Amino acid sequence: MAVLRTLLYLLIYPGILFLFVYSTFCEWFDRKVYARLQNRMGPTHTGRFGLLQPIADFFKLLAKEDVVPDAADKGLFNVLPAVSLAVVSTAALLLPVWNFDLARAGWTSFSGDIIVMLYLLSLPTLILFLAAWSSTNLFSTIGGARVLTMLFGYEVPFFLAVLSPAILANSWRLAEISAFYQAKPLLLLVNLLGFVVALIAVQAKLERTPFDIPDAETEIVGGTFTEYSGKKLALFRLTFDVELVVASGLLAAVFLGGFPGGALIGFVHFAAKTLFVIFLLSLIRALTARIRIDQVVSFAWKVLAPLAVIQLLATILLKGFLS
Amino acid sequence: MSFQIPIGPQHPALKEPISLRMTVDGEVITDADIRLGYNHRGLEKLAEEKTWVQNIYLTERICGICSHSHATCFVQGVERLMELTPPRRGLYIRYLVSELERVHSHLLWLGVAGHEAGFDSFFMYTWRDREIVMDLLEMISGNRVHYAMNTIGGVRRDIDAGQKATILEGIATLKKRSEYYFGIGANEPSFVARIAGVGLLSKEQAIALCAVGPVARASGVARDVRKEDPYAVYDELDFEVCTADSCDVLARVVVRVKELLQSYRLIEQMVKGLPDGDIVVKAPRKAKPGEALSRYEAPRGENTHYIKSNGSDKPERLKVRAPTLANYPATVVMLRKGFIADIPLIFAAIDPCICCAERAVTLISARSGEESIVRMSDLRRRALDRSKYASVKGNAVWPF
Amino acid sequence: MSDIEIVESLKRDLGAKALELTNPDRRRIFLKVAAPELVPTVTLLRDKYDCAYLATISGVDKSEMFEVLYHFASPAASITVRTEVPRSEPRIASISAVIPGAVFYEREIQEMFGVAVEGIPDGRRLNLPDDWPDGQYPLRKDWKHVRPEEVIPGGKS
Amino acid sequence: MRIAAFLPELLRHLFKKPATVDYPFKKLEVPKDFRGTPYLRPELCIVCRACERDCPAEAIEIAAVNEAEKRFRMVIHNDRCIHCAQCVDSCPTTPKAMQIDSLFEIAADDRHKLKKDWVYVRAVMKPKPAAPAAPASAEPKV
Repeated sequence: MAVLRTLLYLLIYPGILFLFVYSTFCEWFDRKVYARLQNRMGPTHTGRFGLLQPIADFFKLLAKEDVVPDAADKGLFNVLPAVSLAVVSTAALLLPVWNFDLARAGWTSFSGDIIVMLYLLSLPTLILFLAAWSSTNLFSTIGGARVLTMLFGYEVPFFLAVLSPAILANSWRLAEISAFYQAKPLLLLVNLLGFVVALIAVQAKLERTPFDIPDAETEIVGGTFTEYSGKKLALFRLTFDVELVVASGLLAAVFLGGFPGGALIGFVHFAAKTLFVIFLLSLIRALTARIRIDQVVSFAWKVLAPLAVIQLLATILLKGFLS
Repeated sequence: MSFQIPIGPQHPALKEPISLRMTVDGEVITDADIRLGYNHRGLEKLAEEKTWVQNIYLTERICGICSHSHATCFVQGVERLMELTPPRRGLYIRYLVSELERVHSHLLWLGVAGHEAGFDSFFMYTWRDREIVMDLLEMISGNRVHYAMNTIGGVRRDIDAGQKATILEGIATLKKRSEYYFGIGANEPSFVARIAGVGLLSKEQAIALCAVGPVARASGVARDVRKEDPYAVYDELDFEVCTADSCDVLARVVVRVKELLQSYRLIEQMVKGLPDGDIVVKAPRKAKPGEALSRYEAPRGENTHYIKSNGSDKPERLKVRAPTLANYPATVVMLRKGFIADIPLIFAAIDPCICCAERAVTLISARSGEESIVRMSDLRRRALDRSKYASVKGNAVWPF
Repeated sequence: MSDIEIVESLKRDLGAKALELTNPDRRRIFLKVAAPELVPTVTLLRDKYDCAYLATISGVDKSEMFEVLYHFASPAASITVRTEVPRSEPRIASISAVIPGAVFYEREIQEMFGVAVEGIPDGRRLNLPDDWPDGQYPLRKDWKHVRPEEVIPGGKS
Repeated sequence: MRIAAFLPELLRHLFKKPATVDYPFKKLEVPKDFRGTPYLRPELCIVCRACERDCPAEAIEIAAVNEAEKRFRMVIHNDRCIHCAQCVDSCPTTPKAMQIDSLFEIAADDRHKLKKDWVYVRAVMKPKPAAPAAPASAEPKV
């Protein structure tokens, strides 16, 4: 029975199948909002309101010819898309929407799971760099270098911003952090600055405008994905979709008060809050132009990092004041 | 680490094939080289085999965006050779279309600049509003791209009172929108960060390298054929030559937006002052022997056509100089010391319109970095080999 | 300066070197010089007549001779300098030292008419492909393009 | 410089009708003077060959089928046509024997399908001389 339960958990809900459906829905939402902000239609014809368009795109890519360049490091090149999808799916299992039971810490909810989550969210970036490097294309190589350069910019502010609510809640477990803020919703306002910093950092992590520098198509063709095609590209795209869900879920859990109310109402909270975060991310995407790599790094260190530090200081001071 | 990256002949930032060879050191460009010829159609040779009338449409097809410019430039020259004076109403309509074309071209460019900088919302909105002027052009001429308004001795289609009102209405909307977009372009921090101080071309360099059009004007060179050599109706109209002094891509944006506003003024003057009368005079089939040099300010800069006639119904020689060719030497200078990320913006800032041809493809081997020139036949053979190795899927069948 | 003043001034400056000086149209001046006088004339035009802007260089095949025309423009007038080189020995001096922007047009003249430009800093082909045979100059009148029979791919033949 | 300068405009359009048209399902109207595909009204053609001579793309071909019967064959190669409508301007008859329609979805999967031909007897010119080849705008008849 336990085995069956675990299998169900991994494969159906909230495992692969659910993640696939929900992340493609989120992609549809993102695309539709982005299109509407630009006075366009967005996906329209596949399914009702074009809801099935991301799934159709996914299967279309699966059916396409899969080209592996002669000069590529074949082992890495082939295996990395699957690894990156596995990593972000694992991160998804740690979200406190399916494991909200505070009393029972299990293998998907334990003290320190927020650190594991941050670690798992950093991994796809490194995988992208490896993927770019192993395809040995000039444009990919430049893209890979840009991925790493950017990582050094946004990662520190992101960590600082996400950890300060945890410090205030005095816990390293996502479910407990959520529960803390559900009990004292007013304290959420303290973390507003951190939320903004984390939002911008997530935008950079997901490589969306203004931080789509590693795959800026007008500059370096496909950037990191130049040589990827067919199934592997489909997996990478799915990775980004799942990462979008996980990152917005993480922000919602930490900054927006989590998902109270058990499995069902909690899920409604989850959907509403992630879509809200995705809407904000789409808005940022529509509002800005792509900036240059040197500007990203200087922006991250001159603006984002100090803001995150201020947030951290404020949190620590408040914590001392409260106790 | 210094290496070469090929931008083009096929590249997402380029709408037409051209090869830019960049030597980069990390993210910084140390040297640039331009290779042309991917779009060469032998047009000047072909023009010698076509009659004057046929050549109007041939020159119109030199470029898609500034189709009216080349045809007008050619027709101006031929009218000089044939000693024709087109009726004033015809001239007004001809240059009305050319100003509308300038509006459409500059709005198009503004959108492209936004897209090259990754500012897709800006691109979508400017192009949405560009539809207004496209609709006006469609209403006047019947088609969106090749207006085919010119004929030797005048224009082919007249405009009526209702159309005049529609044009004025559309221009009023566009004026408001252009001012708004100028505000956005000059205020959005991420966009300004990308275009300010990028692609510098000093005034001295612009003069020495014979830059034309908005590129020259953005470097402070007030070179505009409409003022220098006012052809046809331009000496009767009131407008200013727009220049900027900051010499970068931002200056080119500023110049183009200012020119948009000047064009709206010109269009209003032309529509309101449209004289009565015929729109065309009958043209002979043959031109007297002689030569004419026709200059015209296209949206991208000066068009120069040198036309030589030998007395027959075909030109002896037609030399076409499109503005983009004049701006290439300046582009190489602008690209140096820039970032890789600036390549599309700097290159787009000259509003390139590429027309030239080559039947060889340059491949860079990923392993050795060696370059090899592959002839078209070899390439075709390779493609055939490739299809042999690929699994046989049979003929593609349309699933529905 | 009006057209007539420019023509008079050019006559004074060039004297007998100006083989032909016409003003067929408003703001159009055509000046003919011998090939060896080209670079000094261009320098004079640039320095005294504000003709730093070279619009283009065109060539015309006149069977015995090649005519090479340099279309300059100043704010006052468009001055075209024409010169002729014999078909048997087509060579001309480069003006790129005086007008740096002339290189592209000189490359074009070189490949299209086979007029060798001496002293050009970058003598590669401009438009023609790399595998274009040597000695074929498409804009010469004796170079004929035979249009191949139209073959429509696919469908019934 | 303003942060998020574009924000009001974007949010204003969030719930507005999109500016784009759902093309293959909905179509915009074609303008009055649209230059579509040329076609011949054979009963009017006097075989002056003005259109053949002026066509920039050499898309019009007129050949005699039977000289004695004054029977001719005109082929319009629509795969070469550049839709400039010069043939309509050049046509000296009134009403014009060359006409353009306003169809624009004219793609075909075979270039042969685009070629149109007419075999007809030459029309006799009316006693009144034809109007001069003034390039007045020709009304397309659909």
